[in-house]
Amino acid sequence: MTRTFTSTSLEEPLIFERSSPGKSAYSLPSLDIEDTPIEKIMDPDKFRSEVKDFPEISEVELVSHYTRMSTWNYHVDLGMYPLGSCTMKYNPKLNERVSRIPGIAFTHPLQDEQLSQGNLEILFRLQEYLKELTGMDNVCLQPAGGSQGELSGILMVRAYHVDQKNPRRFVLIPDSAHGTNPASATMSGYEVISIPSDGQGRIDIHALAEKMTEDVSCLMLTNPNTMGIFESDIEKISQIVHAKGGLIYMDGANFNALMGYTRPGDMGIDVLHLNLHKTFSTPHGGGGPGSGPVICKEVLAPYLPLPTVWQDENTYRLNSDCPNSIGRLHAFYGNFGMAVRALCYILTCGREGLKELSEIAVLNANYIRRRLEDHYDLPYSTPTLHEVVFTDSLQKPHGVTTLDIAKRLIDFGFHPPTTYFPLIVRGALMIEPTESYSKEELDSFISAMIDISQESFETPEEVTTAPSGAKVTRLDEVQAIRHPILRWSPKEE
Amino acid sequence: MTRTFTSTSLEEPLIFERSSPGKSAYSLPSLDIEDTPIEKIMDPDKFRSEVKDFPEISEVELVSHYTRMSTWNYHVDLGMYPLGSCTMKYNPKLNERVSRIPGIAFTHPLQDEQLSQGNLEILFRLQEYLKELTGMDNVCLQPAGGSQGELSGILMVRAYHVDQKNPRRFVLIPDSAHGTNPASATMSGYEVISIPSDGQGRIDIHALAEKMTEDVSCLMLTNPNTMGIFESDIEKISQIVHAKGGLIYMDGANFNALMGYTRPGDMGIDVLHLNLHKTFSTPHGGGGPGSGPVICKEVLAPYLPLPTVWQDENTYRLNSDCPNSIGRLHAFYGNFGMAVRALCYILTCGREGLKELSEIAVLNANYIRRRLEDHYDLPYSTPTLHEVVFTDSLQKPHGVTTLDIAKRLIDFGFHPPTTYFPLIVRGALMIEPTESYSKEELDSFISAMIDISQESFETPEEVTTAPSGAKVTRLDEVQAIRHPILRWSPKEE
Amino acid sequence: MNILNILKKKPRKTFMRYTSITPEEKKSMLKVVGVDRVEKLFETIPEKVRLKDTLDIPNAASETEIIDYFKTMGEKNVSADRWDCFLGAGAYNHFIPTTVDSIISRAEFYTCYTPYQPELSQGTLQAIFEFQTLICQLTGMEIANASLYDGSSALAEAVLMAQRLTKKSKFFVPDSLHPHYQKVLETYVSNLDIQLKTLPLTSTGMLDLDYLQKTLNDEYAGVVIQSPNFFGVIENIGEVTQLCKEMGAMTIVVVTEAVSLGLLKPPGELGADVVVGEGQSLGMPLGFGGPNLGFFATQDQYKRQMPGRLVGQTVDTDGQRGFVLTLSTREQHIRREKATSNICTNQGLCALICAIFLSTLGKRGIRELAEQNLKKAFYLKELIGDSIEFSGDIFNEMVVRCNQDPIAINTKLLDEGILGGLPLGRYFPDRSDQMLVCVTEQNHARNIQHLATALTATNK
Amino acid sequence: MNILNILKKKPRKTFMRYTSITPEEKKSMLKVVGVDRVEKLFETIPEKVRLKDTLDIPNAASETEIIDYFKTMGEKNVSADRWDCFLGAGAYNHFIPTTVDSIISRAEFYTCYTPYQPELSQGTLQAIFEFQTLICQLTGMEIANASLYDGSSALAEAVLMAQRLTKKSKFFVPDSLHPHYQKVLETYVSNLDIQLKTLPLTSTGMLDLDYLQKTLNDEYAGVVIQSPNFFGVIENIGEVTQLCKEMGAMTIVVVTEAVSLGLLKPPGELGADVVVGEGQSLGMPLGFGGPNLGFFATQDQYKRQMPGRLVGQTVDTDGQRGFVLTLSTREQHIRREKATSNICTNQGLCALICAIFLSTLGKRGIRELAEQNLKKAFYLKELIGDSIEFSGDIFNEMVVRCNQDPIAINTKLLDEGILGGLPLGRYFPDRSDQMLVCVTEQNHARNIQHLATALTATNK
Ligand SMILES: Cc1ncc(COP(=O)(O)O)c(C=O)c1O
Ligand SMILES: Cc1ncc(COP(=O)(O)O)c(C=O)c1O
Repeated sequence: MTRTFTSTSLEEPLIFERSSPGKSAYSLPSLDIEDTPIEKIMDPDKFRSEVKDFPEISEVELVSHYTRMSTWNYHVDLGMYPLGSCTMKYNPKLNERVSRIPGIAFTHPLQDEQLSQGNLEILFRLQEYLKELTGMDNVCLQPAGGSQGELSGILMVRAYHVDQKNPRRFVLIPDSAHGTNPASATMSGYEVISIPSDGQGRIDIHALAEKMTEDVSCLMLTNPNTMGIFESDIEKISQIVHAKGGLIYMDGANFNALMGYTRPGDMGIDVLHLNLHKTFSTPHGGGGPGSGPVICKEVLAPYLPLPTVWQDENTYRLNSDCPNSIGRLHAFYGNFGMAVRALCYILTCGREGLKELSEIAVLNANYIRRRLEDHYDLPYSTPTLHEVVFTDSLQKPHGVTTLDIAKRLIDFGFHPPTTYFPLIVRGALMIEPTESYSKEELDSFISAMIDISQESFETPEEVTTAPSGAKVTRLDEVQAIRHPILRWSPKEE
Repeated sequence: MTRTFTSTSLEEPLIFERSSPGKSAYSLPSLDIEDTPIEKIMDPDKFRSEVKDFPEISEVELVSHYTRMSTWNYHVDLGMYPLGSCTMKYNPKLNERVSRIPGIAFTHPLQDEQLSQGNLEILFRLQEYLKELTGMDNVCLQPAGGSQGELSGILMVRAYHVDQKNPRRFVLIPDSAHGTNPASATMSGYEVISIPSDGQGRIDIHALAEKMTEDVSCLMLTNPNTMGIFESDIEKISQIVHAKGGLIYMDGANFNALMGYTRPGDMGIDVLHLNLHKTFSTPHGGGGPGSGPVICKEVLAPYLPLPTVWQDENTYRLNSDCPNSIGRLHAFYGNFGMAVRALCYILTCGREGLKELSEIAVLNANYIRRRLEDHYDLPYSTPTLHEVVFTDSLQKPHGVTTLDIAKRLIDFGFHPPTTYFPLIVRGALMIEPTESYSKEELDSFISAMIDISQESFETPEEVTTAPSGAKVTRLDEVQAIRHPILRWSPKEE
Repeated sequence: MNILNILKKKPRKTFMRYTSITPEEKKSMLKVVGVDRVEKLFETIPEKVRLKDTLDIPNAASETEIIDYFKTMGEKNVSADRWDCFLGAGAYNHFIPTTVDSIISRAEFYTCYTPYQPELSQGTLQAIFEFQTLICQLTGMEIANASLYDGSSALAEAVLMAQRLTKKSKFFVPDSLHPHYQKVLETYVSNLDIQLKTLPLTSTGMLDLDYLQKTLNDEYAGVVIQSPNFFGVIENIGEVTQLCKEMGAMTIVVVTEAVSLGLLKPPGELGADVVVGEGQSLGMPLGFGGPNLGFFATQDQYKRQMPGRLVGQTVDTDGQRGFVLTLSTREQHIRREKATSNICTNQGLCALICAIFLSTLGKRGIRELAEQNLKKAFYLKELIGDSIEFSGDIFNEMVVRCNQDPIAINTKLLDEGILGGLPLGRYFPDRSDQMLVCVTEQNHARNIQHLATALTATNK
Repeated sequence: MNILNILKKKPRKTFMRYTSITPEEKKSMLKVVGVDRVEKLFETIPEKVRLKDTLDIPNAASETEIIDYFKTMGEKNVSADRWDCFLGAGAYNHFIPTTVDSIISRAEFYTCYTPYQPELSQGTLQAIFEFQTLICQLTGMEIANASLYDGSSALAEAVLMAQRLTKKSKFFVPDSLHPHYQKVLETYVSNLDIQLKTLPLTSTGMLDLDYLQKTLNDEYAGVVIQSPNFFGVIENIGEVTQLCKEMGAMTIVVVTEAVSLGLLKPPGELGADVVVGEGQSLGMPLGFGGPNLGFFATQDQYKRQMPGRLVGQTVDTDGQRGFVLTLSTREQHIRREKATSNICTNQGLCALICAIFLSTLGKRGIRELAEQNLKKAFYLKELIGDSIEFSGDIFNEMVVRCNQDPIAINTKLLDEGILGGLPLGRYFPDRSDQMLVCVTEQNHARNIQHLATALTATNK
C-alpha cells in the first residue's frame, strides 16, 4: 500500500469574507435584571458605535470555517512530525481530559490559597518530580515558555552575581545554540560571546577555556546540544566555568534524550529550564501555550521567580515572601493548564515509562541515522542521541537544497524536519522522530527520504518544484516582507 | 475563489494489518484485591486461550489509525450534504456537550425511578413538546430508529383492530414510500397493497378509494411525501380511510418541512413517528444511533409500547402497567442519549426558532429547484416543500446517468444527493438542502450542478468516470456481492 | 434552573445560529423563487389543516440556561460516576478509555450519514468492516453485521431469521433470559407464525438440559440460550448445540455482558448458529440504557438471510481495495416488504465505539478486563458464601438471597455511596428476597466488602 | 484517591501505550544500528554523570487512577462552575460558547507546531491572520502580533519597544496598574536602562492628569495607562495621548478586561501608540490564571520593532493567496542577541480560542456581552451606593469600602455559594477595608443582591 493518495479538499475564505450583516452564532445568558439603557449609566461619548468590520456569521458557518481550515494542517495525530528540536511526540488524550475537569479548569488565580488546595497540590507535586528528574534542588513553574524559562534563569544568575558584588558582563553561548539563548541573555542585560563548536559538533573546550573569564557570568549550554550530541566533556566544562566563579545554565529543550539516564544536577548544572511542551507531552497548540519551568541548585534558590508552591504540614502555600527573588514573570502562575497535563503524563508513564520513552526516542533517531547515512551527508560522525542532523551537500550539486527536500517530503505525506538549524551546519536537516511512532512509520519516512535523494539525482525538478500536494505551493516570502499585509482590510469601495 | 483544491491524504491499513504482538494501548484500573488465579475460580475448560487475531497496537497508532480514516469521510461540518430524505442538518455542539454531563451519561437504566428523576423529567418534557409539535395526544420515545417507530405504530394499529375483533389483512402504502414502510408492515403480520401516485406526484386518490376496504388496517402515508410534495388531499384521504374503519399512519421523516405550519394531529393522522436524527438535529453517526418516537391519538394510546413517562404530582414515573400495550421494543428506554439532544435542540430553538428552521429549509429547497429546473428535468411541476427531486432524463441521451452526476459532485467538493429514490421516479436525484447552510454554499452547489450538466453535454466522460477526487474511484459493487468478503482474515501462511 | 425561566424569556425575532440566510438574502431568494413571502411556499398545505396558533413550546433559551438546566437534571439523578454501581442486568458499568470519546467526537465520524456513497465514506466503512471482524473474533463466528438497535431486538431478529431458514415456528426460550429481552421478543413475534415455549432452569441456575432433551423435537426451529444468563450463571452452550444439531434446530446464543467473551469459550467454537447480544459493555456509557449496540453474528452460509447492513471489501476501478455496503438485496430499501428486516438506521456510531474500545484493549487488554471481572465477582461471592442462590459458575453477576428486604438494603447502601443491585421481586415475585448483583473492574474492594456486609446482615 | 495507591503499584515492565516499537522490532533496530543493548546508545554520557539509581517517581498509574486523582484535586478547590464568582482583577469569569472547545479539540489545531512550514500549516496561519485582524478591530489599531505570553509580559514588551523606538528610558507607570503587571514589568526591565516612575491617582480613581501634565517632559519614552484600571475605573485615554504627543512620549494602553473593548471607545481611536493586554476574557476559562493570552497591537510604522510572531499574506507560485510567518528578522531565531524579544513559543492556541470566541459573538454579540457587564455592574453599584470608593466611571469592576473585614465577608459568602471579590489589603495595606468586586454576565441577579447586602452590612 502506498502511503498517500490525492483527494479533493475544500477552500475557505477569511472569516471577514464570509460575513454578512444579520447573521450570528452567539447566544448569551439573558439579562436577569432590569434593563437600564447604557446611556443612563455613562456618558455615551465613552462608547464606540460598533466594532467596525467585525464578522457576522452563523454557528454552522463558524464550525465549517474552522473545520475546513483545520484540514489544511498537518498534525501529530496524523503521522510522524520529525521536526528536530521540537519533540513532536504524541499528546495523550488523557492529558486533555483531566485538564478540563471543571474543578480545575474554572478556578480563579486570586482565590484564597485555602480554596485552591487541589491546584496547589498539582503544582507542588510537579515541582517535586521535576526536581527528582533533573537532580536539582528547587523549581518555579511560572515561565510560560522555554524562552521565558531562559530569561528567568539568566536573571537569577545575574542576581546571584549581583549578590557577589559583580553582575559581570558576558554570557558564553555555543554557536550551535538556539536563538532564544542569546536573545534571553541580552534581555537580562548581558553581552553575548559566541563559542565555536569543535570538529565533533561539541563545544570547543579550548575556546571555552579561553573566553571564560571572571567577567563571564555564565555559560548557556544545550545538552544534548542541537546536533543531538551529548556534551561529554561536561565535567571539564563545569570545572572551567566554575573555576572562574561562573555558573552553567542548561537549555533543557532536549531533555527527552536523557530521562532516567542522567540528570543535569549530577553534571554540574546550576540552573536549567525544561519545555513541558516538548519532553512532557503538552500539546504545541500551533505555537503554544507551552511551559518552561526554571529549575536550580540551592545556591540559586533565593532568586527564583515568585510565587512557588511549598508544603506546610498538610497545607500547600504560595511562597511570595522572598526578598532576593528576581520577581514575577507572569500575571499569575504561568501556564497552569500545561502543568496539569505534564503531571498527568509523569503519573501515567511512571519512573520506568519515562526512561523507556527516552530509550525509544534515542533508538529511533539512531535507526534513522544509520538507515539514511548512506544517502545524506552526516556532518559529524559523533554519536547522537534523540535527533540527527544531515545536510544537503550530496544533493546540492544537482540543484536540490535542504528547502527542496523538506518541501518534497510533504508530497510523501510527512511533515518536514527542521531546516537550516543549527546555523553552524550548512543546509541542516534536523530529524527528531521521538518515541511515539511505529517502525512502519519510521521505515516509510526513511524510504521517502531515500526516494527523494534518488529523485535529486535523477529528476531534480520534481524536488525543486515541490510541494504539489499541499494547500498551497511554495509561498513568496519575499513579497510578504516587501509588502507586508498583516491583517485583512475591507475592500475600498 | 474556487471551492476545491487537491492535496495529499494518508492511506491507512486495517487495524489488524497494523497489529504486532507486544504492543498495547490500554490501561486498566489495577486490581485492588488479592489476585486469585482464574483456574482456581473455574474449570479452565470454560476459558478460551485468547481472542485469536485480536489487534495489538499502541495508543499512538490507534489514534492515528482512526484519525486518518476519519479524513476519508465527508461530513456535515465540512459543508452541504444534500442527501434527500435524510435531513442532513447541522448537529449542534451544545447537544453533544449536554448529553455528556456525567450525571446524565452515567445513569443505570434499572436504578430506581426515584433516583432517576432528572432523566425522567428530560423524557417527559420531550414527550410533551413532541405532542405539541405534532398535535397528538400521546407518545412513546422508545423506538430506536425510524423503522422501529413504524413497527411500533403498525403494531399499535393492529392491536387496535384486534380489539375491534378483526386485525384486518392489508396495509396500503403509496409506491413512493420509503422501503421501511412495507417492511414494517410485513413484520407486523400484514400484507402490503401498493397505491400508485398520480400525475402530480401525490397519492392517487381514486386508487386509494378503490383499494380501501374493510380488510385494510391502515394507510401509511408520508407527508410531505418523498418527492417533497404535501399530500394536499389529506382531508379527503382521511375521510376515505376512516370511513372504512381504517387508520392513518404517517411517516414523519419529513417533518422538517412542517414545524409551526401544520400538525399531523390536525390533519386526521392517527399515529406517526418522527426521526429525532433528522428534524431534531441528533447526529447521524455514520448510520445511527437514531431515535423514532411513536406518537398517537388518544384512541391508540392504550397500545403504546412500554414504558412511557408520566408525571404524578412532583414525581416522574415510568408507566409499565398497561395491559393493552404492544409491549417492549427495546431492552430499556430506547436511545435515551438522542432524546437528551433533541430536547436540547427544542429548548435552544424555541417555538419561533423551530418554525423559522422549517421556513428556511423550504425556502432553500425551492431556491435550488428554481435555479436548477432549467438544467435538470423536474418530473412533477407540483409545488414542493423541503426537498426537490430531479431526474437525469436530459443528460441520459449523452450517456450520463444519475449515478454519474452524483459521483461527479464529489469532485466539486459536495456530497451527492440521494439517488434512485423514490423508486417511482426514474433516475431520481433527490436534493434536500436543509436550513443549515449559507446562500454561498447553496449557490456553489447550484453552479456545480449546472457545470455538471454542461459537462454531460460537452465532455460526458468527465462525468462518467468520476469521482477522481475521493479516497477511491468507483467501487465494484458486483464483485462485492459475487465474492463477499465481510471480514478480515489472516493471510494463510 | 427553573424551567419557568426559559418560558418567561422574551421571544427572539430570528433564529440565525443554526441557519445561515440573512434577511436580505431571504428576500433575494424569495424573488428568485417568485413569491413575496415565505408563507406562500406553504400554500400547498390546505388552509383548513394549517396551524393557526403559535406552538405551546418555550421561547428560545440561551446556551448558559440550557447547560444549567441539564446540569440540574444530572444532579437529580444518582449516577455511576459518583456512586459505586453494583447494578448489571444487561447494562454494565465498565471503564471507558479516553481514546473512545476523543475519536468519536470527530465530526468526520459522528455527523455523517449511513455510508451509501462509499467514495466519501471510506472512513466509516473501513471502521465498520473492522467492527464486523472484531465481533466475529470475539464470538468465534464467521460473519457479523454492522449492528442492530440493541441486544433485545438482535435476539428478535435472530429468531425471525431462524424461522426463515428452518421454515419452522417453535422456539424454546429459557426462563433465565433477560426478562426485557423476553418481552421484546414477544412483541416482535406477536403477529407472526412463531410460538415461544419456556424452558425451565435447575438449582444450578442453568437451563434444564434433561427437560430440553426430553421435549426438543423436530418441530422446533431453534433454542434460545443466554450465557452468562440473566442470573449471572454460565450456561453449557456445547451441550445445547449438540442437542439442537440432532433435532435440526438452530442454537441462538444471547450475550448481554460482552466482556465475558474476553475469557469464556466463544459460542462459535461451541457450535452456536447465531450469536447475538448487547455491546454496551464495550465502550458505551450506561447512558440510562441507550444508545447501546445490538450485534449479530452467524455462519457464512446464512449471510443472505441476515438482517441489517453489511460492509464488504471490494476494489475500485484502479484495483485498489475499498469498502461498500453490500448484499443489500436483503434490505428494505431494495426488497421492501420482502426484506429480511425493516431496520434502516442502526447503531453505527456505537459500532465505531466498540471497535475503538476493542482495538484499545487489544488481545491482552480484553483478557485482563474479563479476568478482573471474574476475580472481583469471585471475591464478592466468597464474602457472601452461603447466600448465593445458584450453584452454577458465574462471570460477574450473581443472585444473592438476603435476610432483609433488598429494597431496604439498597436505600441504606445509597447513603454510603453505593448503588446496590437489582431487587428481583420486580420481575419474579417468588424471588422478592433476592438481589442480582454485578461486580466489575470499576468497583472498589472496600465497597465490595461493604456490600457483602449489607447483603448478609440479618434482621436486627 | 490516595496518591499512595499510585506509589504502591507494581512496576510495569514496558510502557507501550505511548510508544509503538515492539520488543522484536527493538531488537531488529538495534541490530541495524549495530549495538546489542539500548543502553549502549547512551554511552556518550560519561559514566560518572550517569544515573545509577532509579528515579524516585511513582510507578505508572492507570487511566482510572489518574482521572480519580485529578477529580479529587478538583474537589479540593473552590471553582467558578459551582460558586458564583465575583473575583476579577485580571482574570474574568465569562461565558464560553461551546463552539470554542469543540473546535480547539481538533488535533489539527492543538497538536501541531508553530507554522514554520507554511504549506502544511495554512489552517493555523489563516486563523492567526484572522486573530491579528480581530485584535486590530477591537483595539482600533493598525497591526497586531500573533500573541505574547500574557497581558503582563505584553506590557513589558511594549515598554521595551518604546525604549527602542524613542531611545529614551523613563516611563510613567500609574498606581492604578494591576500590581502583578507592575511586578512583571519591574522584572523585565530590571537590568536594562529603563526607569519606572509612579503616577498617582485621584479620588475619581483615575490617574492624576494634572500631575502628569506638570511632570511629563521630553525625557520620557512613554506613559503606561491601564483602562479600565486595576480599580475598575475607566481612564481618560484621549487626554493622556494628547499630553504624550506633545512631549514625544508614547502612550501604552493596557487592557486586562478585553470585553470592555466591545463597548468602550477603542484606544486606537483615542491616539494610543501601543495597546497591549490580556485576552483571557475572550474565550479562555479562568484556568487558575493560565494559559491565557497576551495581545500586542500598535501602529503600522512600528512593525519592524514589534516583538513576537507575525503572520502575513502573500501568494504561492500559482498566484494563490496564502499565509506565512513574516518579518522574522525581528526574531530570535534569525537575529539572536539583537532580536526585538526572546519570545519563541507563544500562546498560539489561545489566539485561536480568542478568534473563535470573537467570531462566534460577532459584531452584535461582543456589544451585547459588554453591555450586559456594564449593566450588571451598575446594578451592583446602585445597590451598594455610598460605599463605592472611587467616583470615576466603571465598566464591570469596582472598589467597595466595607464595614466589616473583607476576608470575613468572603468566608461568610462562600457558604452561600458565592466566591467574593478581592480584599485589597493584600496589595495595599491602606485599603484593607476595601474589596475589588467584579460583575459579569455570569453572575446571577439574586447573588448580586446577596453580595451587596453582605458588603454593605454593618458590624453586628
Ligand atoms: C533548543 C531550544 N531551546 C529553546 C527553545 C525555546 O523554547 P520555547 O519555544 O518554549 O520558548 C527551543 C524551542 O523552540 C529549542 O529547540
Ligand atoms: C421517508 C423515510 N421514512 C423512514 C425512514 C427510516 O428511518 P430510520 O432510518 O431511522 O429507520 C427514512 C430514513 O431513512 C426515511 O427517509
